[in-house]
Amino acid sequence: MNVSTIGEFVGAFLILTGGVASVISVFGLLRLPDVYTRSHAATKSSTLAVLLTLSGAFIYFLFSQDFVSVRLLLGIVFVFLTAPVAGHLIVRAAYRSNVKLADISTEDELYEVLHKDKVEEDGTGQ
Amino acid sequence: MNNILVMPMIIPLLTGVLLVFIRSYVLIQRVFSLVSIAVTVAVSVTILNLIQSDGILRLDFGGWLPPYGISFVADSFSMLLVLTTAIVTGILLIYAFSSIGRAHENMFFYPFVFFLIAGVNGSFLTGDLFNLFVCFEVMLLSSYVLITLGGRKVQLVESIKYISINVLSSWFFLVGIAYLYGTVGTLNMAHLSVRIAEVGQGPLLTVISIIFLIVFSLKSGLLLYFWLPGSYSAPPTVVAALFGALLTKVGIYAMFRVFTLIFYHEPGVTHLIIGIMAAITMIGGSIGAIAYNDIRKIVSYNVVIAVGFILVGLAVSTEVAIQGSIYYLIHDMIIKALLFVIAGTMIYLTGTARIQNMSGLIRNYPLLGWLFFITMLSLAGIPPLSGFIGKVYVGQGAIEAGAFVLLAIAFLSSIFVLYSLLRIFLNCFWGETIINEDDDVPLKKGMLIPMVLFGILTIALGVGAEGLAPYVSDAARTLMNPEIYIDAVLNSDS
Amino acid sequence: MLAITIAIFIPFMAALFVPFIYKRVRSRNIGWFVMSVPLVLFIYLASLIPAVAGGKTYIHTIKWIDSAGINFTTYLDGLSMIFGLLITGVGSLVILYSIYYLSEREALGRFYVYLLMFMGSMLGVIFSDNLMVLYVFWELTSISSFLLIAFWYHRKKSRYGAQKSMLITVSGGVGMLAGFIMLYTMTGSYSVREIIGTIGQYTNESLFLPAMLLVLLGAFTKSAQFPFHIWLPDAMEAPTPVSAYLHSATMVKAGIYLVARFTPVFGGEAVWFYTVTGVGIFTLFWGSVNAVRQTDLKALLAYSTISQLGLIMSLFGLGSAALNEGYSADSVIYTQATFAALFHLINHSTFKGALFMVVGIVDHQVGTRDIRRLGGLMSLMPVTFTIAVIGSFSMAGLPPFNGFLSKEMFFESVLIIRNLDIFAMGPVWGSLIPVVAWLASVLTFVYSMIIVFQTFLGKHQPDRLDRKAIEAPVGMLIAPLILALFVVGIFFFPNVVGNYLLRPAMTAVYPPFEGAEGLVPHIAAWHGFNAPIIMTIGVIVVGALLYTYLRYWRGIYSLAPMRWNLDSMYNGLLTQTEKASSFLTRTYMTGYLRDYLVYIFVFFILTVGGGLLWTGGFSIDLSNDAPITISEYIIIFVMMGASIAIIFAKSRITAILLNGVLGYSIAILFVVFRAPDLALTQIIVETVTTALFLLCFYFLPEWSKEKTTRSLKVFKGIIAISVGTVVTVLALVVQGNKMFESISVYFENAYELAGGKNIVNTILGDFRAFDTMLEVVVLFIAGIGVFTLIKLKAGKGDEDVED
Amino acid sequence: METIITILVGVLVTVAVYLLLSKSLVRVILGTAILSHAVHLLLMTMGGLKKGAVPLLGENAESYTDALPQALILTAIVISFAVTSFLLVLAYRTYKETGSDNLATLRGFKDE
Amino acid sequence: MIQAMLTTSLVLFSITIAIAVIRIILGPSMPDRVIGLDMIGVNLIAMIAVISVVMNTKAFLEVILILGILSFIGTIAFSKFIERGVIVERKHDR
Amino acid sequence: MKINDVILQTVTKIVVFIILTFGVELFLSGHYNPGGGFIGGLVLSSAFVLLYLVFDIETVHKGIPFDFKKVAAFGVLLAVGTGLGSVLFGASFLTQTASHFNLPVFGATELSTVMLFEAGVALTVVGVVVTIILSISEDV
Repeated sequence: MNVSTIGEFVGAFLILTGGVASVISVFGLLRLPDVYTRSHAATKSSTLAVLLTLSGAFIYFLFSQDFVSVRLLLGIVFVFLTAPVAGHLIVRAAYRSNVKLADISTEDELYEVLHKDKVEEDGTGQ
Repeated sequence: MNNILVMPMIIPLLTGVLLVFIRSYVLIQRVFSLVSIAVTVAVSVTILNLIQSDGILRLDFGGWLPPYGISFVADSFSMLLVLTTAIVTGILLIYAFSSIGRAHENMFFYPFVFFLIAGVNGSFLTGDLFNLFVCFEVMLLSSYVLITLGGRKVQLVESIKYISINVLSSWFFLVGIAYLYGTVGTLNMAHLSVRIAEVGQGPLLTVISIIFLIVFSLKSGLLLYFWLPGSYSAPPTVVAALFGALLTKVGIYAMFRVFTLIFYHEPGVTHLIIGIMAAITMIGGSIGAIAYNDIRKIVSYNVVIAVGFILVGLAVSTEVAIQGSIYYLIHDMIIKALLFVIAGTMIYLTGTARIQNMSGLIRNYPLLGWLFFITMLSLAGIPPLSGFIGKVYVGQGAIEAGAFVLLAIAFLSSIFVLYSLLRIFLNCFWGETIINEDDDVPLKKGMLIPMVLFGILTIALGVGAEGLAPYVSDAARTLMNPEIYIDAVLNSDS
Repeated sequence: MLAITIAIFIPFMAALFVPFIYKRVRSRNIGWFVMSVPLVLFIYLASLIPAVAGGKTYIHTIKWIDSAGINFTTYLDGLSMIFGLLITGVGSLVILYSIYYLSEREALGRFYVYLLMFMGSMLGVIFSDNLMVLYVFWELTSISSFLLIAFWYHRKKSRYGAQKSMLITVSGGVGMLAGFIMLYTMTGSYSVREIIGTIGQYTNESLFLPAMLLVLLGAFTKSAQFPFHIWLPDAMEAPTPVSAYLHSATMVKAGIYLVARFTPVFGGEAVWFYTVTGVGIFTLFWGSVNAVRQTDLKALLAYSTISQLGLIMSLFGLGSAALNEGYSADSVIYTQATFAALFHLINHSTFKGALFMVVGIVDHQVGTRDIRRLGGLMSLMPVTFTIAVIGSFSMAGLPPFNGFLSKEMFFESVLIIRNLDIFAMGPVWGSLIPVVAWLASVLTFVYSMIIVFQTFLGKHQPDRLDRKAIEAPVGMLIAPLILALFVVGIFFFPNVVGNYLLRPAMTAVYPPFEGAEGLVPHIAAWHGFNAPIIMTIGVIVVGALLYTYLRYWRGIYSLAPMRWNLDSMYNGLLTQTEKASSFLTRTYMTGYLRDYLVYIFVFFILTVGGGLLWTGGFSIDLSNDAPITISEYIIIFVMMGASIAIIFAKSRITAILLNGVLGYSIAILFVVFRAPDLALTQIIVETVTTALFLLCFYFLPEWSKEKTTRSLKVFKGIIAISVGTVVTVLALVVQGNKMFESISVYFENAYELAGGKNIVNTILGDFRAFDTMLEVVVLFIAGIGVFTLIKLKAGKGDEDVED
Repeated sequence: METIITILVGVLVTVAVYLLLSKSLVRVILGTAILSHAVHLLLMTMGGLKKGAVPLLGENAESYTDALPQALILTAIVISFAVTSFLLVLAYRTYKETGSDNLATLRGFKDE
Repeated sequence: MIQAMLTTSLVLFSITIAIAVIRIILGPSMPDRVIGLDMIGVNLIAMIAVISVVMNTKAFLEVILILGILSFIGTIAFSKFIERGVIVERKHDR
Repeated sequence: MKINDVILQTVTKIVVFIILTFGVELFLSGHYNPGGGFIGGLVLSSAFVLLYLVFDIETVHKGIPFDFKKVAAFGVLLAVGTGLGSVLFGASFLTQTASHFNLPVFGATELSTVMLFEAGVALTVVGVVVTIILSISEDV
């Protein structure tokens, strides 16, 4: 067992972890009660999953081919940068398009803020 | 290496692109487009004569020999069509100057026409099946735009059908290419022919050939023509004339090319089907032509009849019949353009398309009336106009091959053509003059001149048919002997 | 001889000049210029008579479409000489007549252009040796006739008549064209002379009979033979000079000419004999029956023309029997019929031309042609009356007019035919022909009498006439007088005609009989008290009785079978065809995209799927399949699921999302298939497409639930599944039948050849750069197209024309 | 692999055809989009799947997968993109002009 | 061993995708579906990475990056559509 | 309701830069690696799409004031022009040539007409995609 094999193994292991994380997160997507909670599962844990996988792949290539893949790194950065924003946007859209919260939700603080806003907006001629 | 071969396609293409830059200078656009068409005509004539002296010409793009690269192959058949296309377009452009309107001219009308021509000429010239698909798409996309240009309700509604059906037919084309590539592993038409001849056109290849038959039938309006009357009666006159003159012809060309060059081994199946389809097309077209009182519809169904008639030549597949088809093809391109232009002008003058609402036009527009009369006779194949010689040859071919049913239907259909147009002539041009001389719409010179040119062409083509004879017989000979074509494409010293 | 060729073109040339001259002259004097044309030609042709009578023929060829065997060959022999003289002679007289007949307010320029066009084409028909050139002129005569009939195109009836004649004659012409082509296919020549020379070896060919029938179709339609005669009465809407010229003297004789010309080709065949004779005899009979009931003088003359044409036609049929066995002393006797035909042809032109002109004069002078309003004009228009008597009596077959001579010969011929023992001619059929011929002659007598007596005798009814009846101006009377002189003159000097005109013509019709004894009989007014003269007497007696008691038996015309009318059949056929076409076309041309797509798919399933089944026995060989992993299976099933779900998607966003899933999954399949470039492209294109969908959705309504019946859904499903299955099965078959290595191995040397390591990219950028270039153009067109589609909107001003 | 992909192609075609036969214009357009997916896969399959390495010469493999169909598909993708975008715009222009996206009512102008 | 791990993770990712598709089909709300698509996009990135590892090729690394970018763009487009219907605004202050 | 999504806009500014760079890279490396004119062009245009999505037409137009129709037309001209260029040199239409140069900054570089051709393709793609999106969006 030399260094490269170990490296490859680590990479593969990270990938496998990513896979498991992704399955877990998708169960969240399947089981959770409303958009907001599902979005939590989808964007947060699956981002983790993909990060794990990409890092795994990076490490694998690093060790098996001595290849530093700038693209993979960029990809990691990218997913890091965009996935949360995407999640944010969806939830925002969901809220603005009046998707109901799950029945078990207890609070909706934004509701009042928005409705106050609305009055103001009308005043400014929007 | 014959770079001149690409010119009939590249000149229109470049013209189109350059015209985009000078969009707002209408006058320059007009002059430029006429000049470029003139150059195209000159180039085509040059190539046509080159072929007579040097045999089939070939241009390998990028210097890659067939079957690996794409080649343009020009034989008499394709060049005749290219030449006719250029001439017809040139004349139609003159008509467009005075009829299409500034709004269209500013909205890239000329570029689209030139792209259309580029696509059409490319389809005539290419020697590669996939490139044929791409050229088709160039042509189709331009036709999509042209048919919608102006955005009237009718245009939009009809174009949806036109586009959807053509998208479907393009899809079939790709499917056919996929299958063919899967079985034979090549795309060059000559190479395909060689490989298929080598293994024999088994049932599988025959079935694949039927897919191509469907594709080209859809494009040419053979049997699957139902999209045609609607979409050809929607766009402005010039566009309709371009379509009527050119678009179906490309499908017909492709059908001739493919079924004489590649899939010619099983005429008992493929050519029989073509024959049956041609017969039904002629019947359907004839029926349609007399079913309507709308000039545009009548005229469109006449396109359908002609398609059936031309393909009788392919169905029969004797050298004489194919000669006839080629003559008829050239004739039809010219005369259909004229027919559509006249019909459009009539609608422009009267503001209606219904024959009951027009009458006595000949009093105010005598030249228009007589041009229509000539058109009518020419379409019916009455000598000595251009339709005659093609009709004779096709008939002769059908008789030689013993296809008497086809012969009967083909000849009967020309009577239906006559009748359908006679109705227009009798009702619209003759009869009491409804509009009096004061409030009639003046017929612009710019509209009349192109019509007269077409009229002269059809007479000249009929009387001077012998002038075309060497080209046509060479074209037919090449089509009937695929090895000539194959040899020209696949021998590598050129 | 070039002059003959030029002769054909002189009228056309003149026609070109007429409009210019007419612009200057603008009066009826234009007619004098026009008249000079046929007159000169007539004189020229007449000058050739002696030579032709001496057996000389003239031939001249100009190459036209040499490659198709179509050359401009003119040929002057006895047969064409007769016709040429008729055309130019009657032509001159008709133009002379028309100068006075037509008012100066009419579009005289146009009229003479048509007339000259017609004259030229008619000369073309008779002088052409080449069948195709003959056909060219044949159709030109139809066209000029069309134009002349509709000379007063603002009249509905004129247009109707023109349309009818055009349709019928052109249809016949088209059939004839097919016949000509068949002849060419058999003999390899379009030249009549060559065909006559070689036809002997082809009589057993399968094309021989159809060719014959088709040529006859052309002849019959042109010569208004039953049942194609219906156009002729309607053609009488033309100005009377035209009727006199085209529709009695010349154009309708083109069919006769054709039959005569082709007698050496087809003559001697039983089918030819029976068809020509039978149709001719029946037309003779039917025409005379119908003529009697007419009240319009011109219509009466039209039917009488039909009848007379039938007579001539039948004579040619009878005469063809002579050719059955070649020349022999026995068979030459049958040529009498042809001789009679040619003779009657000339006679008919003279007396019928005169009669038409008379009717024209009457119409011109009193404003009506209705015999119920006419009567008692004899004293008011004595000259006209005289001419009418001459013409009618000649037509009725009375001496001392030329009609008597030819009618006698006709009777003789039909009697001779009883002796014919070829063509399985039994005594019944043999006797039927004379009986019918005799009956028809009786009726001919009756209507001839009607013309004379009901117009010129009886009570004059001035109050029912438009104008006061006075004799016509001299100019108008000259032409019919000349014709009347011929009518009488020929009776007294028939053998001049026989020797100088008919002899060479007979030689032309019967080449094998050249110089034979008895081919040109001596025509004598009195030839003994024999069967024909008895028949003639019978005709006169019975005819006179019938005429006297006309009003008692006229009632039979209103009987059911007589009302049965070919005209209404023709009209019904047209309207029914139009209606049926309209119905049929509207049934399948629904304008609904779905229907059209269904047609396409059904056609695809039938041909391709049917082709698969029909040829059958395809091996589907899956052994070459690449391995597949579980994850790939899952992805593929996901795709299937997603695609099927699209059908059931309730909102368009869901559908687009699912489509996006499909697109992305295809990208991953591309990855699996080792196509990185494709995967890249697919992903980007998919995203941009989705964005476009979303952009457009803003403007489009949410898609509504498809409200369709269950059966429609099932139907759609069946079509969809069948198409899918056919595509799949065919693809599987192709999988198992890869016959060649792909050419793409070549591209693996991309680096050496094109200096690139990405094979796909080198293909796109170098090997098949042309595709890429065009593809860019496609994209460009689409881009600009979208721009124009959005920017160029239909303004209020240019709405659709009324639909 | 080829078999299952071919079947997938069949399923896609079926779905697309079903959509093409709809009344709604958007469904039809979607149908054409799916049709093009199907034919791309078909072209790919016809060239043979997984028969070699990625067609990049730097990869140092003995054999490469068939690159020609890939080039063709690339062209086809772009073309179908062009057509689809045009069709989409046409659809919405038609809707704006006629107020309907229902093909059953967009039958074209009546003659009589 | 490594192969097995990689294959397993591939299967896991594809299962994830399958479930996400189920979520897209079921909905119930639009954002749910968009989340599903986003999830698929992200997982496809992972899958492609694994496939690259399995095939031992660098050819697909561009695809990963592109997919990252474009699933982001797609999500933005969808959420904007859901939020306001129009996804490209003409003026700044709307 | 204003678009006031600071998070999105901030991230976009960075991301667009990355995409543009990457697009150019893809375009340049096309001959050896996956990429090329098409893909490069598509990536570039997707960057524009992103800009339009996040900002608005007016703002973007201030930053990039091109007439994209002209850009597309120029692209086509370039693509066709390279083909014609080879004709001028007496080679077949669309013959591509390449030669190696030693450039000061880039070192040994291969410059080929393919590059020009691909540049034309890329420009067209960018031009067309943006034209389409702009045309539709402006038609509100």
